[in-house]
Amino acid sequence: MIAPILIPTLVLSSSAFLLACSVVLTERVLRSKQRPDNLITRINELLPQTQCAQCGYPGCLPYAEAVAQGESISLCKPGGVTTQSTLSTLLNRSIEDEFQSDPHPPIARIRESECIGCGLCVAACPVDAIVGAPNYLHTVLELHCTGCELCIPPCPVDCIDLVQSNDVDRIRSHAFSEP
Amino acid sequence: MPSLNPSFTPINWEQATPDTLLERIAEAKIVGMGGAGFPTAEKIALAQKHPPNFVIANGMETDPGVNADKVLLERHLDDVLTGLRIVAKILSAVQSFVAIAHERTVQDAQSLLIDNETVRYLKPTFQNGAERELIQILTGHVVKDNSFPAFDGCLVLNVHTLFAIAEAIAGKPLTKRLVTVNDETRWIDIGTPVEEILESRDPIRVGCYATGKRPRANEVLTAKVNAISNDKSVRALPCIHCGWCDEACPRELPVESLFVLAEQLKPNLDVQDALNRCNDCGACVIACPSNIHLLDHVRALRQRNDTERERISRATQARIRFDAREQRLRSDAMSSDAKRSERMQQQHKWQ
Amino acid sequence: MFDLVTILGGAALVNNFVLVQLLGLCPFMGVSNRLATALPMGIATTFVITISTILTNILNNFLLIPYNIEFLRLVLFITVIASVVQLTERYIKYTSKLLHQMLGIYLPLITSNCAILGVVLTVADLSLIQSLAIGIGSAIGFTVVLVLFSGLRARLDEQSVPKAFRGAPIAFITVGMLALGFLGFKGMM
Amino acid sequence: MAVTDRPKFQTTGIMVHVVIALLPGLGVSAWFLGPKMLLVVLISILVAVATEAIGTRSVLTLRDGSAVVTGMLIGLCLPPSVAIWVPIVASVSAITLGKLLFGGLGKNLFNPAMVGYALVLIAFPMQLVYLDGLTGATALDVLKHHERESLDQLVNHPAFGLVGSKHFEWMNLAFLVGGLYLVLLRIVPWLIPLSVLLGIAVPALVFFPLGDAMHSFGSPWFHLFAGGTMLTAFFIATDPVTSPSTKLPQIMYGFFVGSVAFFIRCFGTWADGFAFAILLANAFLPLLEPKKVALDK
Repeated sequence: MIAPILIPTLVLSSSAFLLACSVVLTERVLRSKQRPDNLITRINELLPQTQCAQCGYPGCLPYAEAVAQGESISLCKPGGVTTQSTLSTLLNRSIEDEFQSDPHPPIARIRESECIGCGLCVAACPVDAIVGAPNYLHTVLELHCTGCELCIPPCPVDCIDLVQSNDVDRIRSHAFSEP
Repeated sequence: MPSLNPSFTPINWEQATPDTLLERIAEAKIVGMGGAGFPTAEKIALAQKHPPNFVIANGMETDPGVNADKVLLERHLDDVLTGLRIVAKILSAVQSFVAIAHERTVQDAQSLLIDNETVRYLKPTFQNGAERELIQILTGHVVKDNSFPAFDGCLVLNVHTLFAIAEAIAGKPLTKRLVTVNDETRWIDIGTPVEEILESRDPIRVGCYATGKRPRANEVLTAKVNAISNDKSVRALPCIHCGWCDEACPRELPVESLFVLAEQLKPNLDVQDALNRCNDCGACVIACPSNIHLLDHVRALRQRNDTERERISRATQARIRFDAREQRLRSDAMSSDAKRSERMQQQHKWQ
Repeated sequence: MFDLVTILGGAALVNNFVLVQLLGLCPFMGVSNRLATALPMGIATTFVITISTILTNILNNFLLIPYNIEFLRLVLFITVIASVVQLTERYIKYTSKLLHQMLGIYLPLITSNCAILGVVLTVADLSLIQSLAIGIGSAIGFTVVLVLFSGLRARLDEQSVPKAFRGAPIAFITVGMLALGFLGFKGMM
Repeated sequence: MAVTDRPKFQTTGIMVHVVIALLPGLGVSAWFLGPKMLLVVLISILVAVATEAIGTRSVLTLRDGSAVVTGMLIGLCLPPSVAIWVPIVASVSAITLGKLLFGGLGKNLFNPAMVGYALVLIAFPMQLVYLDGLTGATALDVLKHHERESLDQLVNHPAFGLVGSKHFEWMNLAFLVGGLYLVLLRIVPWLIPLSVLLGIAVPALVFFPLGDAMHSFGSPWFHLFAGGTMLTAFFIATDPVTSPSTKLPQIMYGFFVGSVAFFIRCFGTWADGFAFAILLANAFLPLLEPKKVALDK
């Protein structure tokens, strides 16, 4: 009498249980044999490496790790449209809000007459692009500055401002040289 | 016309020393008139440092519809040859060649030759017109991709440049040149605004319709321009993927797929080697049945790739400096901890 | 042996379940914009179909029919398919994180791919060999059409398509024309 | 002057030459199938041109002449016995679905003429069965449906002419002449027609001895000069937009078209499979020639 109810429930529950065990088992086996994956390094390579933390993460590598976990790909302002499109091509994600990026990223420049040589900006610069002896005027190495604006807040006399750099002189510097 | 610079006195090039000749060429500010516009004096000086030298007069006009060189060779063949001998004298060249694309002028030149000069007729295909291929055909020497002909001692000068050299030595500065304007060739003063030379509704191209570029705002005629022509690509039809541009390209580049990539307005770095091999000869533009100016697209793609490579090199530099700074901060922190713990032990010992 | 091959070919081409029976269209449209996602998806689906056809066939012939509890067929088969899909998803996650990112939601979505349930239900009563032939044939058909379609969409120039037809509409029209082509095989088997 | 061995053609020039090359075939088929064929062709051309003009809201795009060629091909494919509205439907769908929705000339993925023809063939099969232009139904149909009779009985069936089907062998000959004209002018790559004809001749050679007295697959000569072989090989398969432009893909593309058409003719239900073969080959094109496509764009 109870057979028509008992058998189906038994069959269903046992097969479901068996299948679940096989899934969990294979997952444990796979996780143990997991080979290191280079997804995070590949994402990091696409980022402009300004280490400017404008995306809310302390640097480009943390942002790359976040993107690998599913973070939005439109937070990198210096990278702008190019970084956004390369990330969307790599991760096959559609771009929600397309934003404009200026072709020439801004560069920090110290108004040397007002610089008191306190050196606070040197510590703040993520790529060591500011040089100067203590109590003497400091200056920004234009070739290496990424325009991350991290040196502006710590400056007590606020003598750093952002200027448009044009890349022409940079590119021409190594345009034609004897091999 | 009074010569602008009183010290531009004519020199008798047979007696003059190579240095005075070279100095006069530099003074006359002569630039390559074949299309590149590189300062000739500098090019000769570079070649001088790498003997043995070969001098080649390039009369191979492969641009379609342009016959500025042809007309010059018909009227001033002797001046061109004197210019060739001047350069040969400066470089004390081993052998000098004249490559011409029109049989008739080859016969006339034959009679005027002296000992170490040879004249060769070459079919005006894009292969024969390019500088490196010309050197290989005439001297058998292959210029490696990453080096320039001048570093291998080969000097290829356009016939117009040689004519300008002869004129400069004879005291006349370089003020005008032969330009083909819609299939009629005339002397035009260098510096005349480009719009005035060819009044036409259609937009124009500085240079022939295939290799020429669109004029910048109020551009003036420079020495390196050999033609002004109407821009046929205005009435361009969409690409029908017929593949004729691939067949026409002398360097067998995948022009059609370059065009597909260029149309996406995005940089694409994995076609960079093909872009480097393209020498802007314009054969694809001529072959395209839909009048698409493929060279514009290839140049735009090359420009986008350059900015993209610049951006990537800046990014890698920034990453290297960032990693170095992180490493330095970590080691400073560790060394200061080590010193502090050492002082603590010192303190401990004293108590 | 020859008729097995014709069955396989027939399932792949003649009644291809994407273009002729119009099954499994949602993963088909979602994943096919790039070859780099279409091919792995095709292979994953082939793997899922093969394994689940074998399991369901065995379950059906040795468990459901003897105890005549065929009504359980639908529920049981879905659990089998779901667990096989979980297997593939785990495998892909631990071998290539990038592929896992690229496929995104469409990987677990294979469970809801009506084509797989369709195939499994139709071949449940046949012998194991025949059901395998039809299963693998239809999976190969799915992969072939998916790869073809991703090639076509890559060639489609979104910019020149009229604004109203960009994206899905033009993709559906292209699928329609692909189906036109496949109708040529009608009646071959 | 730069030396390129191909005479300089504009796209308009190409289409004019294609139309000229089609004229002999048109003349012969009008001669055999009756003047109504001319009417059908004319209607398809006019409708195609009108749809393109309305679709792009400008007469400018007509100067490339592709609408005329598409209309003409559709007219030649449709049988003369067809109702008047059929070529209209075929041409309208060919131009709108086949070309304009993809973005006009050069952007379409499938051959517009074949899209229009296949659509009509599937939607209104009854219209296109009887004496069909492209499918050359007479001989091919006879071959498919009269399997019982032995081969020699077949041969003297009224539908069979000298080598191929009665009228269509001459039509195919005319298209062959027109096609060679295009090949000599280097407008059409010679590799595609050659490989299409090979694609149909080789399987025919293989299968012909297999066909026993009961069911003959037809000799290679028969298949070469029956139905729309020559028309497809020289005019439809060589449409530059939907055919490869490099050597090896052209061979594969042509052979694929020929062989699929042969198998549909012998095993499928359709009398002549060229329309479907072309559509399938167009679908394979991005994989045959990935270089023309930014696959991971």
